[in-house]
Amino acid sequence: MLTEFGKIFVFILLAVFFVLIAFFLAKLIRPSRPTKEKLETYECGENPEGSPWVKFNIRFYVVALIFIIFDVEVVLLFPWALTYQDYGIYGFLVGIIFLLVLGLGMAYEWRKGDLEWARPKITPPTLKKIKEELTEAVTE
Amino acid sequence: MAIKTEEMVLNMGPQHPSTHGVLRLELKLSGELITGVTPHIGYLHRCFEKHCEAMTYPQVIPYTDRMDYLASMYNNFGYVTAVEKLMGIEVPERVEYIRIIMGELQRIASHMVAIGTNGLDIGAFTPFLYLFRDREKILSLFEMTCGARLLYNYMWIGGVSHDLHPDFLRLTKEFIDYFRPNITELNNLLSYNKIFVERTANVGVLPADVAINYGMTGPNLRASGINYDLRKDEPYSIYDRFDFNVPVGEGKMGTLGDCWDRYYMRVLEMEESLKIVEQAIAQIPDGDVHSAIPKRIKPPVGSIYHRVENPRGELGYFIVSDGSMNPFRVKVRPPSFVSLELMDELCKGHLVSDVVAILGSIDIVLGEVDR
Amino acid sequence: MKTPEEIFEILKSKFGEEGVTFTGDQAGDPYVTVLPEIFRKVAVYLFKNEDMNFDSLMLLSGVDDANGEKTKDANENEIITGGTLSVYYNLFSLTHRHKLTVRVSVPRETPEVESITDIWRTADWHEREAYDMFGIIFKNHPDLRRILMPYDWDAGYPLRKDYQNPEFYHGMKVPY
Amino acid sequence: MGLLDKEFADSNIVIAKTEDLLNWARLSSLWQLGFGLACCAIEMMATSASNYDFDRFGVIPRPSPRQSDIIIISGTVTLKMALRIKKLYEQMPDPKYIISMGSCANCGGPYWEHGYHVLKGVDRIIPVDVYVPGCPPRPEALLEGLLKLQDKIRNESLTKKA
Repeated sequence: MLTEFGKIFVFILLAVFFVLIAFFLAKLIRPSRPTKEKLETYECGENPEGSPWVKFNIRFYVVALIFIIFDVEVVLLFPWALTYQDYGIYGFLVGIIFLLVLGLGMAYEWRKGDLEWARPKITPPTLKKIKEELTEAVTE
Repeated sequence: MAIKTEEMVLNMGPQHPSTHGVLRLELKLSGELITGVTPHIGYLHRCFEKHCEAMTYPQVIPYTDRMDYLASMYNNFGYVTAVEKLMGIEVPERVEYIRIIMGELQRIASHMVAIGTNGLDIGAFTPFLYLFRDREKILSLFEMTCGARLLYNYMWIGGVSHDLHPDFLRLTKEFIDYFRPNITELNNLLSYNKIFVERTANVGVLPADVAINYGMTGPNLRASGINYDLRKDEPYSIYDRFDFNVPVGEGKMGTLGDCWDRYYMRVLEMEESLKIVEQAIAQIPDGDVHSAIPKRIKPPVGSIYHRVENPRGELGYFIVSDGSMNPFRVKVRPPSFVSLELMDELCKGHLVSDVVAILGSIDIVLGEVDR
Repeated sequence: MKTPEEIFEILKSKFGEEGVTFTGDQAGDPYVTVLPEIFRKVAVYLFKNEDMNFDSLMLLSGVDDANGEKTKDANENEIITGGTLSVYYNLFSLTHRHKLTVRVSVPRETPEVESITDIWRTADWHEREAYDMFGIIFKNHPDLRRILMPYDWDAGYPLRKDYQNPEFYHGMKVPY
Repeated sequence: MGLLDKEFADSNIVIAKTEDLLNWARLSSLWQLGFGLACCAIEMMATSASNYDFDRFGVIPRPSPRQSDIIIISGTVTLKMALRIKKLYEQMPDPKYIISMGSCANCGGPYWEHGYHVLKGVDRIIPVDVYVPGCPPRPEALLEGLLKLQDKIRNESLTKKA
């Protein structure tokens, strides 16, 4: 007979199977006429210059890192949340200690300012001075 | 120590939902903040000035419609009064009143599109639909008099093409009573809406002296606190007979001269235009509209610069005539062309989404920018 | 509030008789013709002087005077040689509410005018457009490129009176 | 299209039915590339606004060519813009359709004689399906143009043309 894990495996197989059917049917029906220009990157109608792989600001990496930390934390809390009643007060305390340690990490990041996002620094435009040297060149 | 990052160049190109036509903005970004904007224009350059040199004076009028296609009545108005001033033609009273009524109705219709698309770019879809529904009423008024919805070729040199429809005045009165409460409805819907104010207040602040030096005019200049309106300070035609006040920015929702002020100027100007049309309807005399149209239009040799208060700002026509049937040279001063130069200064340090709000607030029309 | 005649008198007294001439007999508004050599000084003076205070440049327009002699070239279309290209500046003062039109004429073969972009910021694009349409070169302009025509348009300057349409542009037929 | 595209010599009951289904699905959800050039774009906006609703025919403006089926060339095509329009047309996925709105897009319109920078008609660079005359055409004219295009799509066929 199928074990519990067998049932999950059949479930996964069915899911993958449905997705493949949808893709194959679409491939069957839709016209496909790939041309060079069609496969170029779309840039509002302009010719794309330079590669999009540009080293952009570091703060995006920091945010991604913080997200992963707390995402993993949530994943670890799920099994704990289901079973902590069976182990009485000690099971509960284990989770609380885990949360406290991660709360400490959160406080450290907050204090260090990693959670701050770049606010627009709006300086209203000012009038630039007339280039004096241009007029002097003419007068003498 | 800041790690050296390359500036990403983002192309807000000719095909973009919120560039109000075919305008390409090259944004230099560091992270999300903008360090520089270079507008590239010319995607709608339709050689207006070359056409003026090849056509006679009256033939140029349909081409002036197609320059600022949201305020074509006022383009005709500017060109026609410039040629009349050059030739010294006196226009009958009734024509003056008709031109004022048509011009002010066109200002309301143009501000409706400006406010509608400005709200649309920031995400408010309903005001766009309400305003376009009301705009259809004005367009049907125009269609009743001169047969066209958007580009009219209505104002001729020395008169207008058709006299008013018998019940035009009654329908315009009905429109005024219908539209006045709608403006307060628009205010409650959009002007004081928390999200709209948050997106536009303190964004794209334009100080007064920079505005003057950059040649900004119209609602964009008055939003920076300068009380300068051609209809009041240099009254052309018969604007001095009507009493209306000129709204000037006070920085109610943020600093003076920000996007919200420029937007709010247009809302107040719609109310003022309603007042002007109301008074013009009451005082309009009778008369023949074709009496002063000369048979052959050959202005004397000379040059003239005449400017009128277009809904977008000061629209000027510089006409050089060499005494022949065709203008020797017509140069147009489009208000949108001038206000677009400020994009680089206004957008520095803002976020990319603020560029959309700023572009919507200075209200440009690409047909006029590229001519 | 000064009339153009009064302003001309002041300019004549300051910059000398031969540098500044006045034309007021035609229809429309009168204008002051300034020699290209001293135009930059006149512009700075008009901008900075207290009782002149022209703080806003309304319009800068290039005009092809087409006053050279017309010759027929190989395939019988007209070529104008000699003559001048002129640039008209319409200045306005918001404080004193007075206007002035200044004209600068430069020879057609070497059309060079001083740029005034750093005095009136709005002149930047107007000058680029005058360059794009007439080929008038503005010295010390921050970035003088074509503004309305495509950047790689090499068939000359469209608004000149003797402009000929190119046959093709990127494989697209230009004339009808 | 993939395996079935234009592979069959003649038509039969099975293919006829799938054709109707496909054509009906395509014509009733023509997604428009949100893109206007000049004065006709204002009339196109008026058509998609409340009085002459475009949405009831399934025409929704989409920002990028990757998700749109139809491009309405509304306005004057200048030479500088023509190269971009060609690229946009190429970057739209097949089956794609084109409505050329207004006399400027049809044949250069009022700028045909002295427009040194105007392309005399958009059909010189991309194949146009429906021409809508007028300068600018009324919203009803644009709607009629759309209905003409829908009729054209209704009669499309999977089989290889003889």
